[in-house]
Amino acid sequence: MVVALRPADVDLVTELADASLANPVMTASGCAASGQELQQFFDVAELGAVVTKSIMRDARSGRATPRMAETPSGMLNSIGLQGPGINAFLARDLPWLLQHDARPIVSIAGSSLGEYAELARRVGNTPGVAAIEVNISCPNVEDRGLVFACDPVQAGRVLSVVRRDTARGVPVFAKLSPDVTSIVDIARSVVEAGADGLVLINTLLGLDIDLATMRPRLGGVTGGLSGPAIRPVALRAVWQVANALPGIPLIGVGGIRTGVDALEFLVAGASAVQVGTAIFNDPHAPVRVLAELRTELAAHGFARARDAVGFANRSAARGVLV
Amino acid sequence: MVVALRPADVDLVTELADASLANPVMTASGCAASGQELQQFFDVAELGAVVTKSIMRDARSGRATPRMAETPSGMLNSIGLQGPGINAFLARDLPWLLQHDARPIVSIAGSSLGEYAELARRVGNTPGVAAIEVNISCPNVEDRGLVFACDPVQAGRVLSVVRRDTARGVPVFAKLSPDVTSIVDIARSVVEAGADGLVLINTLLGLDIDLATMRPRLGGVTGGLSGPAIRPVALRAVWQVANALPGIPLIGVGGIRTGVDALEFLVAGASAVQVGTAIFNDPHAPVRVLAELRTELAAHGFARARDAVGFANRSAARGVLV
Amino acid sequence: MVSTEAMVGRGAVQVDGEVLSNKRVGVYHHLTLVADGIAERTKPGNFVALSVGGATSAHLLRRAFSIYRVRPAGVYGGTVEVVFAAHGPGTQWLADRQPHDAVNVVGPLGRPFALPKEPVACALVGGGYGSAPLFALAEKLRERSCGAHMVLGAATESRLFGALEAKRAAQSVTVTTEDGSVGIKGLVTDPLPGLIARHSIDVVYSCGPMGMLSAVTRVATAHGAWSQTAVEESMACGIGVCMTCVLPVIGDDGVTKMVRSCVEGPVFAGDKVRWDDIGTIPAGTFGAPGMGGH
Amino acid sequence: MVSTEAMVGRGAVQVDGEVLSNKRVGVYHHLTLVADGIAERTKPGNFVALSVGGATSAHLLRRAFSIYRVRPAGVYGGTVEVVFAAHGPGTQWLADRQPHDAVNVVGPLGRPFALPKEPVACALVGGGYGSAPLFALAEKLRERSCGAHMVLGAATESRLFGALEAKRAAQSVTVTTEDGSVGIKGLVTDPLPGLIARHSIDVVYSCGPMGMLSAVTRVATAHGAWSQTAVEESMACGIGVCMTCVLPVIGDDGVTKMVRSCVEGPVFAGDKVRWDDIGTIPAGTFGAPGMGGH
Ligand SMILES: Cc1cc2nc3c(=O)[nH]c(=O)nc-3n(C[C@H](O)[C@H](O)[C@H](O)COP(=O)(O)OP(=O)(O)OC[C@H]3O[C@@H](n4cnc5c(N)ncnc54)[C@H](O)[C@@H]3O)c2cc1C
Ligand SMILES: Cc1cc2nc3c(=O)[nH]c(=O)nc-3n(C[C@H](O)[C@H](O)[C@H](O)COP(=O)(O)OP(=O)(O)OC[C@H]3O[C@@H](n4cnc5c(N)ncnc54)[C@H](O)[C@@H]3O)c2cc1C
Ligand SMILES: Cc1cc2nc3c(=O)[nH]c(=O)nc-3n(C[C@H](O)[C@H](O)[C@H](O)COP(=O)(O)O)c2cc1C
Ligand SMILES: Cc1cc2nc3c(=O)[nH]c(=O)nc-3n(C[C@H](O)[C@H](O)[C@H](O)COP(=O)(O)O)c2cc1C
Ligand code: FES
Ligand code: FES
Repeated sequence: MVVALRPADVDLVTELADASLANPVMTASGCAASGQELQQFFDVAELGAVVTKSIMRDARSGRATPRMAETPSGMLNSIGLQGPGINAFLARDLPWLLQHDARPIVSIAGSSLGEYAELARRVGNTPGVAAIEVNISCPNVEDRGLVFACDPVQAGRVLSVVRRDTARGVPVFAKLSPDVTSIVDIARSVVEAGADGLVLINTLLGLDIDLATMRPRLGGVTGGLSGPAIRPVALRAVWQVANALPGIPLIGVGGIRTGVDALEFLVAGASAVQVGTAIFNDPHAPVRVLAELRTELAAHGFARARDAVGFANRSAARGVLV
Repeated sequence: MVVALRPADVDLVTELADASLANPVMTASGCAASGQELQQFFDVAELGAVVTKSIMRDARSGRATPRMAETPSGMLNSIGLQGPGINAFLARDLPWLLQHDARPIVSIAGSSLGEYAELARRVGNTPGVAAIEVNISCPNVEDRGLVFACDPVQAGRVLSVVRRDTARGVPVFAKLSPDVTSIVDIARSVVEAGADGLVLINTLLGLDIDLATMRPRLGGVTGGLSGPAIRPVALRAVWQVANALPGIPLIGVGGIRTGVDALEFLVAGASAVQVGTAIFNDPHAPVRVLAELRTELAAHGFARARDAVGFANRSAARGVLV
Repeated sequence: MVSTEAMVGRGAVQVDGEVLSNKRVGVYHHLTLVADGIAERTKPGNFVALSVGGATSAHLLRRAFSIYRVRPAGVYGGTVEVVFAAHGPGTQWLADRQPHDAVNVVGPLGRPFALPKEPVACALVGGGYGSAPLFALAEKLRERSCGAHMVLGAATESRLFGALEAKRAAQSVTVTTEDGSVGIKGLVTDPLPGLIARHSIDVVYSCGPMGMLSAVTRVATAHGAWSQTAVEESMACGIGVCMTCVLPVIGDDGVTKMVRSCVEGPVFAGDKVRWDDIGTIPAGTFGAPGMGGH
Repeated sequence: MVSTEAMVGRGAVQVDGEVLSNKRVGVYHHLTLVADGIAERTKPGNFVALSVGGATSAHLLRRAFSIYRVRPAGVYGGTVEVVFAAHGPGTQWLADRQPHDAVNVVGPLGRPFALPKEPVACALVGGGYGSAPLFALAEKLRERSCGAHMVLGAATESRLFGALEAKRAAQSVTVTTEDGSVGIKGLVTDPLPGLIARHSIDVVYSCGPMGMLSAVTRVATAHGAWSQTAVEESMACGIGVCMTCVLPVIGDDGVTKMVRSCVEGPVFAGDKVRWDDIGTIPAGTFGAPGMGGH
């Protein structure tokens, strides 16, 4: 299957429900703020999309510090969704992205169905928003603080209100947590509720102990594990959901650091990928991954990025060992 | 709290329900076979216990190769519980351990309640067995192949039959999977069903893609993720369960590589630790971790290993920042 | 407070650096990297973020170091120098680097020390390796005809950095050590009030452990001087995108915000930092109290 | 099949090795490590497992390499030599090692080549770096007055290892390359039947890619010779504790078992290995078919 192909000739366009992106590489929510800080390293307009830090209705101070701990090939964070609230975001951050020709995917987070609906109405009807990503890894204040993402019913409810209140033509993606017994069950539920696609995965719940204080290291006690350490878990989630829900666009995220990693996610079933923690290691990571992905696609004979999507699933289904 | 203490003076004895061990360091199931192969590097009798590879009633050929993939700070395995079956184990492997003065903790695995019961009767009544570890991360052939460890009810049933059929005085430990929405729910259920303690955690489900074949790399498609990469997840599980079920002995496992790691698990609530994947990196890892743990305990002023167990939980409960 | 536009880093580059030299100085390591493009952009108080562990590294996060010195491209290309203590695996790895080894550099990062507009007298207070960024600052102050009086302190002599160099760089030098092994036995805050009074100091710059910065700020404020402090908070990205490095700082509007020390700092007006509340979200902070989620 | 006792490694040690030299040989790297205690225990066909990436490494697993040569403690302490191709991150890291760098060594591991009890004629077939362990084997065979005829093959000349050395070590040397850049154009199996017939070869030893081992075994068996093959399976531990390195091998009882190539191999009687079924659990294998669980 290896055909001589020049990287420059590879068609990188990817289709995510109603959104067509120039290429499949995005930033991961919370790892690129709203794009401004990365502009000194590369032009954010080069990316398929910029996914913004999850925005809530109101301003949030986040959790106490320390907010991070380095772990083997990864890190824990407990930021607690610090942010300025939706008004400031729409007034300041979104316009910046649009002025700079970036494709913004806006991540929203709420602590009640009403908050998600309000965010959907405000964000999902603002011109220029390429898609909405719904971060459901938040506690539901109306249901004993249980995390939406952990319950298929609650997760479905969030997606149904967000889909209802978002303009047609603006795809709504649900971002799922891997900390569940069956990610396929959650995926199915949010898709039935109206999600146009899925983002897999958010961080894994972890903890670190600081022996100097004999206490959990993070101010928030537990935190989210990210980075290459979790890549096999993310890839598994993509593979499982791609097999269970063929045809639903998936965006892979978790430990992606190179073009090889990105291609693995594509062939496992993702139509696009997000680069998160790798940015902290290499601020150029998103554009480097994009360039490397182009080279890898060519080297493996894929004339179009779309042809790689789900390749491993299809060959598995045919029982073919390519 | 730092008191000058000589490592040699630290009392390492740990209590795990009815079992009292000379020290809190063990091998992890499946990472030390039945001890023989490690004897060329160190005397297995030096360890608190040797946990044997999970044994099933019948011989098992395991899964097709490749059975492993290296991942950042970790690895995936899909061994598929290859083993000789309980008869050969009791005839050959267990006697070897006893002859060499090791404390054997025998890990058992079944595909039905009946198999678990049979294994418990055979192993749990053999003199010299220090404890039974029940690996419940197996599909239940009688329940659509659902993994016992993922359902509180099924997990509880396994522990109740094993506890019933194991001799009094031989503690029964349930080894839990982290791939669940609430590990505390599973923990509670198996403890109510009779488990004397818990082993936290088994591997995380992961996947790797081989771009040379464009297929999942492992013969078993998905595999178990282990190694330092997962340590924050294991530590979180220990912390959560220690807080939810105080007084239940816990054995921590997942990515432990150094004495510092081991002490972190102790202060997070584990009474003992297991060293698994680190053995592949360093065949001396279990005794090295033991020696380093002794030094760390002394450096932090713990005269007895037991005093460190749950230290962080207690200081958290008091609201004290030590 | 400063506007967002100003807070967003604009001048940093990422370059493959190469070790030119790596020398022991007391308990510290003085590392010189060839890294083009850093020098031209650097102002006193900026820092660099170095990757550690090489191609096979399990350590993803960069380590932040104050810039000690820079030289624009010459025989070797531009260089940047840092002074650091080896304590964890990342700094240990850096300590082991040999000439020609590769170290990736991102910088210059952060907001530099604000400089006085008038030729006023200044105190520059450094704790341990915290003195490193003060030498370039002293030079800039001299260019503006500001007096530069240095106070260097450490636990013991081997933990002092640059006492000799300070003699060239500053108008006066005061050294303190906690064990009295050299200079005045005590803390940097002991001689500070006298120094401020003696030289009519208007601005006190400081860099060092958080406890020291807090104490220096208290002394400066009590004596009517401005304080500029370079803080050290745990950083995951160093470039403003992750929100890990925050601390509570009072804005011009009087409201406390959790601000990023990597882009809005590391230099802050000392009297705006809520030193005693670091590690908490003080009541009344913009957006507090938060609820779960991560 | 061999009894369990015999299968359990008994003689391996773990030592902090130090690079003595690291040289390019064609496309390969010839690495000499000072590592006391390995030489005395090594037999031809044993391998070592080297840790990669140093103290900050994200690569936990050791890399396995056939032992090329050993020298017991002399001026430098005992040494062990391996020859390897740099392809992934671990071998790339090893390729970058300089004299005095540290590399941790576990070995010698695995079962060595079985030696003939009688002074019979032997063929030693090496593919690429697979020739490395055959030189020490040739020496042992000569000590036993066995004829040693070497066949070395590779894709192209730069991928041949030891063709010159083979002239000293063996009674005859045949070289094949797929592109004909040196020696006979073709595969090692092309000249093999003639060689076996000409020298009345009784045992064919081979080391190289799995496809080659399978083909060599087929030729040897067809011509009535025994075959001893050194296989290369993905290994996580190398010491027999993890069960990753298995392949289907027919036991003395005629039953196929999934056996560990690190302790029951890497050398197997070629005709006992079910080459075509590698990567599967053949029907009828001891304990097959398995069900889930891991
Ligand atoms: C703006 C700034 C300037 C600094 N300047 C200097 C300097 O000039 N000389 C010097 O010796 N040190 C300086 N530090 C501290 C230096 O960054 C840490 O000592 C170093 O990151 C520790 O890395 P490690 O691998 O040795 O330790 P580890 O404890 O293994 O580090 C683990 C993680 O925590 C972070 N971390 C640990 N300690 C600190 C700390 N004190 N500050 C910030 N992050 C930390 C690391 O970056 C890493 O991500 C500075 C820090 C900051 C934020
Ligand atoms: C008994 C034995 C003897 C060997 N002798 C030699 C030798 O003399 N010279 C030589 O160049 N190579 C030899 N190999 C192969 C060598 O071990 C691999 O090339 C090496 O492990 C690849 O590591 P990497 O980091 O470059 O590749 P990666 O692909 O990054 O390795 C990833 C993981 O897969 C394993 N792996 C990858 N390829 C192989 C392979 N072919 N065999 C076993 N494990 C593999 C690695 O050990 C590692 O755990 C031998 C292998 C075995 C099992
Ligand atoms: C510092 C940090 C902040 C994050 N903030 C968010 C967030 O606001 N919303 C969200 O959906 N995910 C957030 N994430 C999760 C990432 O978007 C991503 O899902 C996860 O980190 C795994 O990808 P990675 O390994 O590439 O980082 C955050 C991750 C990190 C490390
Ligand atoms: C190769 C391999 C085989 C394993 N086999 C078993 C097993 O048979 N039974 C079991 O309960 N756990 C098994 N495990 C899981 C380990 O016991 C342990 O729970 C897990 O690897 C996490 O610990 P670690 O990171 O220290 O390896 C295995 C792990 C590995 C890597
Ligand atoms: S370190 Fe990431 S925002 Fe400051
Ligand atoms: S490599 Fe672990 S048993 Fe062979």
